[in-house]
Amino acid sequence: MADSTSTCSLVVIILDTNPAWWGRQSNHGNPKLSLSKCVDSLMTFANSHLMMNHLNKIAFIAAHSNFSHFMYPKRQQREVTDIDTNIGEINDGKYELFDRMNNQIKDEIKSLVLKNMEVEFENDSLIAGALSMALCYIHRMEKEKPIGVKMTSRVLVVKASEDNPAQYMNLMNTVFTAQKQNVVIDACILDNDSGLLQQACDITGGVYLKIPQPQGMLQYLLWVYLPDPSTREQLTLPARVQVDYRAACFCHRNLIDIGYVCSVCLSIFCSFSPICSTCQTTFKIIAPPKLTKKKSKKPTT
Amino acid sequence: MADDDDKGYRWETEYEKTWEVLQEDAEGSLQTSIDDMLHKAKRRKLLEKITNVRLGMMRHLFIIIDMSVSMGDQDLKPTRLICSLKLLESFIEEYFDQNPISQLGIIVTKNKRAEKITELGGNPRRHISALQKLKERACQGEPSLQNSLELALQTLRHMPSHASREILTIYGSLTTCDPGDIVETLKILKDAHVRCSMVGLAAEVRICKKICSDTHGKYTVILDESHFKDLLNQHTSPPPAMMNTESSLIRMGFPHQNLGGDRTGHKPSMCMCHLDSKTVEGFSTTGYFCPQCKSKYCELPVECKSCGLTLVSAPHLARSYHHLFPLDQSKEVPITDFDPGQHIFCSACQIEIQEQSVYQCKKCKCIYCIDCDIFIHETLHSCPGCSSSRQTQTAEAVFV
Amino acid sequence: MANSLFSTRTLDCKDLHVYLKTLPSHILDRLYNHPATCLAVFRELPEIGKHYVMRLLFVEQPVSQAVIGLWINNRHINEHHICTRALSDLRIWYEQPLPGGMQGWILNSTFKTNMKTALLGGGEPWTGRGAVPLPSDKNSKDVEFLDKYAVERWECVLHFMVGSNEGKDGISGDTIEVLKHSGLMKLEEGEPMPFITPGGFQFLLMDTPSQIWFFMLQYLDMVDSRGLDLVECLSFLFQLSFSTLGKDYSTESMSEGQQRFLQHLREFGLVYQRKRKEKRYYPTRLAINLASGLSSITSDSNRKGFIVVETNYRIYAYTDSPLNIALLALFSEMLYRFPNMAVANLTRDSVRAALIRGITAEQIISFLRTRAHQEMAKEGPALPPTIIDQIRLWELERDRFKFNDGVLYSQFLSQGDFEKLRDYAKDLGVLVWDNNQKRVMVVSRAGHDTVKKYWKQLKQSGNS
Amino acid sequence: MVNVMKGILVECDPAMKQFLLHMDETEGLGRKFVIQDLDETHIFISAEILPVLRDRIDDLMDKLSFPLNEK
Repeated sequence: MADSTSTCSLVVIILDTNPAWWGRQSNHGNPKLSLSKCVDSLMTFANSHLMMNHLNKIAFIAAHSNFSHFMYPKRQQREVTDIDTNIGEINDGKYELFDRMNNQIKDEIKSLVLKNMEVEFENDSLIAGALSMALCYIHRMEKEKPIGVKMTSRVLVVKASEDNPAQYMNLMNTVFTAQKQNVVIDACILDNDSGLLQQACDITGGVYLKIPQPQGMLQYLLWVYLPDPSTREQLTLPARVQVDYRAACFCHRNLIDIGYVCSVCLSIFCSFSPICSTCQTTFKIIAPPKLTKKKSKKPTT
Repeated sequence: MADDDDKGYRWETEYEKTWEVLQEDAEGSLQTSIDDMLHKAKRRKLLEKITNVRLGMMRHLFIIIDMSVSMGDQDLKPTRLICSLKLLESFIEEYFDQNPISQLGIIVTKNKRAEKITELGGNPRRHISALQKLKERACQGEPSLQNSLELALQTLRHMPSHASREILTIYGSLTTCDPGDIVETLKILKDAHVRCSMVGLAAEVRICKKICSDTHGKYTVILDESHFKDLLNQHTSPPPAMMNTESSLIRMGFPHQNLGGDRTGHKPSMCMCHLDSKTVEGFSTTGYFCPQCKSKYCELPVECKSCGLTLVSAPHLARSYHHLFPLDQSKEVPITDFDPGQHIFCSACQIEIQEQSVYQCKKCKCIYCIDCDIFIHETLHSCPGCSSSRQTQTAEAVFV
Repeated sequence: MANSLFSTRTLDCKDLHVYLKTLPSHILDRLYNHPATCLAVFRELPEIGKHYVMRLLFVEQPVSQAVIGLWINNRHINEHHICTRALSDLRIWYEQPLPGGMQGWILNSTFKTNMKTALLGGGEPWTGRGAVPLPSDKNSKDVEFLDKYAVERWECVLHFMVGSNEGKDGISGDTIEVLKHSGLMKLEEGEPMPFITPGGFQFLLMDTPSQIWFFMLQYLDMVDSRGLDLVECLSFLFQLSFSTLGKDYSTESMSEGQQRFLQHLREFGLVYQRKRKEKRYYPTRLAINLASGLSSITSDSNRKGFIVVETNYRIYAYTDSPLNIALLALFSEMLYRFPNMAVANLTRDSVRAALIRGITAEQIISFLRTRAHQEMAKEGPALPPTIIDQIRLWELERDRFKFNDGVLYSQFLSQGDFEKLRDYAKDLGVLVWDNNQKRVMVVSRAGHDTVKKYWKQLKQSGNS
Repeated sequence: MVNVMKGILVECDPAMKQFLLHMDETEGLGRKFVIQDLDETHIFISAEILPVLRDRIDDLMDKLSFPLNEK
């Protein structure tokens, strides 16, 4: 029940709102999973997380195709407390706090989708930016928590579109920072697998799961992602996925087992070349070790 | 705090009125002036970072720990030795975190002799357990600087030329008892391009200062424990490469980690790093297999015992990228530039900024508060604004 | 073992679980038809129990117990048993055979529907949040005012208990009734005002949320005698603990019983109403912190700590409230009194005086810890360890003796008689102590005559 | 015939038991009160003596401890 120091957990949910992918989903005739259904499941997930413990906190970030937008909790001036008695509130059996949070997020998503109509469509999204924003927010929450409360925090990335390879370095930086701050990164993949997020979950000890049936998304969320890391050891959860950590060489982009690494800029090449293509330093040709003429052994007297 | 060399000694400079730095503000509280002093200190530490100079990424470092009788002194709680060993443990972790593909060895000097505790190796746990064992040993006799430097030199001399060779000495006593002439050793160190840095726990010793300045190292003397910790941390980030370390292509293996499990038909096998351990720890189906000679290891990075190939995984290399592509400094924008009515929020942590100045990334023009700015530059090494907007993202992706 | 003659009854402040288990099942079912209660009960479940409920929330038919057993890996099987028993005790789920004959569990339907309304919406609005939102209150109160009002009202009750008439307006007969019923105060004949019992002192030393929860439990025990419906009051109380501080709620959708209950709450400081007939009320921080009082989390964050304890047994209390100083005086000697600070000395005699009154060392320590000053709480333990140990030693010093009233049986003729009588007393649970070699045993006074009767019987059947 | 006696069972550490026995021999409390010495840590005494015994124990405790801090 309640141990001596009360613990609370913060979950930052990063939703991949790539218009290209969600658009293709909706004109499939009967959409496997439309954006509104996905957001509803996330709302229920967020509500259940807040319900687990009255100190729990939640945050929402939308990773759009060209920017990341912080949706909840909204920015508010320090002096004004957040009693925004907006009239549009439908009063029913729902717990007030959930009601206000859900309305706020729905309005944010509506404005997000309506505002950026004109952008040309990419089919990958920039997760690294949203992740680093989440880590900054967690860093701030860590400082602002009341004394005597132990806070554990984790990030749930709901990803649909492909990886953007240019994000490799930024994502790796955020993953190492998350590992140092022991923030767990979970990944819930709707469509195509993401190698980058596989490595992220493996390094930080999170759960990487590509859900077989997207319609049953809420079921996966409640079963796999709701328990916080300390409870997960007690529950049986899907096994860890096999992560391929082999490096890709910069010249042909294929995974290699043995490669040559430039000692200056650490770029990886699959075969020996005298000049490094990234930092243009010339390498001394290391000739195979010359066979020194074996000195004839003088007969010892 | 640490006086730089050219200004001469502090007592030679004229009289500084340090108490005038703290002025009381309107209501008589010192708080605001303390705040912006802290503020300036944080900014100065960030600006000091020298940029776009070639760094020696592969480092071979020997730590020489003085265990002479002077290390039993209690000006550092509980004794100098135990305090330095504690700080060295966190230094080793930070060192391998910043330079995953580098190596480190530990040498101890007492009773006029030097003794090598651990060989050059890449596994932090082995070094830290060696340090823990050192805690029980007594501090006796006199240290010998020359013997310990020569012992380190013997191994560093054979290291490949592309890797930087460094020695970091924690020196507590004011004397040294050397068999030969230490200036000779100094000449050999210079020819072998070994960089010697020293952290003095007692006072400045002329010979130490000469050794460090001749070999382009850094000689500092500690004031207290927290200063000791700062000085140690300065040695974690890779030093600028010496002129003559020519670069070369190093052959490396990227082993494939198989999670085992009998379904994939992998048979259980012993791993090379736990060969001599009595426990069953190394015996499992999971592990990293060296691509060249298929010997198994449980942790990376490691140098394969049978075929000598350095085994490393992609994230290890990625961990050092932030040294190579450092984030450029953000521009400090005073708050008066924005119209006073509007509330400014930090675009990373959404907090409302009320300090005097705001930080703006040159590329993506995003605004950050002071805490986020330091967090981004010191630990995150990537700007949230740049990495979530497409044009700055693709421009920066120079190689992948 | 019969509890020893002279240890005073320690205050058992039950948390929500224990309290609900004492309620008859039909009341529990009626309780569950309001989202707020389901939410409050859900939050008190063990961690694994919460996940079980969340997993079964959207499942209509019963799930076999074997499947649920598989959800947890076998190293933590005892947590599994603990929470399955907890869930069944609270009637959150109950056993139902599956068509295949296997035993399965299914969530209590009222609990399930109301949990869903709390989570997803639907159903009728909570009392106080009428369908039409309230016109904005012209003289709306801000949070500081509410805090001040709540603390002042609650401290009135505490002042009355301590017997100092500091509290401005006294307190109503109802509250005195509750204080007497709960054993915190006793009324001796011939004395106008009841005086405080050892239990009362222990109550004073608890932190505010637990105090209020304990007080409300006692109030709810007496609620039938006041003609109020227990379920209505309890569900209204839970709603209060889920409301937002500083927001006003309307009273027109409340039943008559709840209105009377509201007036009592107003008097305890859990709710603020400008006038009796005001159509709106403001829940205060005490009501909202009730949730933390339930599970005895002592994060009484709204009140800043004010006690600094030094290793030379000196206590510096940065407070001017006579109540705090009265509480401190319970176990320490007051030395000096300044406008904003009081200095007290923690001595062996002062602590022994408190121990004799029935206050335990643990309560003194938790009192000092929960009210420790921010500076103290910042680095390291809030109290110097030497002080904690010394208080505990003083308590142990008094407890070197355990006195048990009893009857001594000795000089048994045969070992057989002795063992027969001893086993008989042991089964009855009245055996205080026994020693085989010396064939001596002590039975509690209560059990003495039954054992004597049994012995006489044994003797007649033995020699007749 | 089994001997039956009413009284108080005292459970305490051996040192304290010696103190009680000493009190009994020297009749420090006015008269003998120990009915039977049961074992290392238990002793059976008569009920009436209890209040007097408690004060004497408190005195002993006071003698044992020293005033910790001067005013």
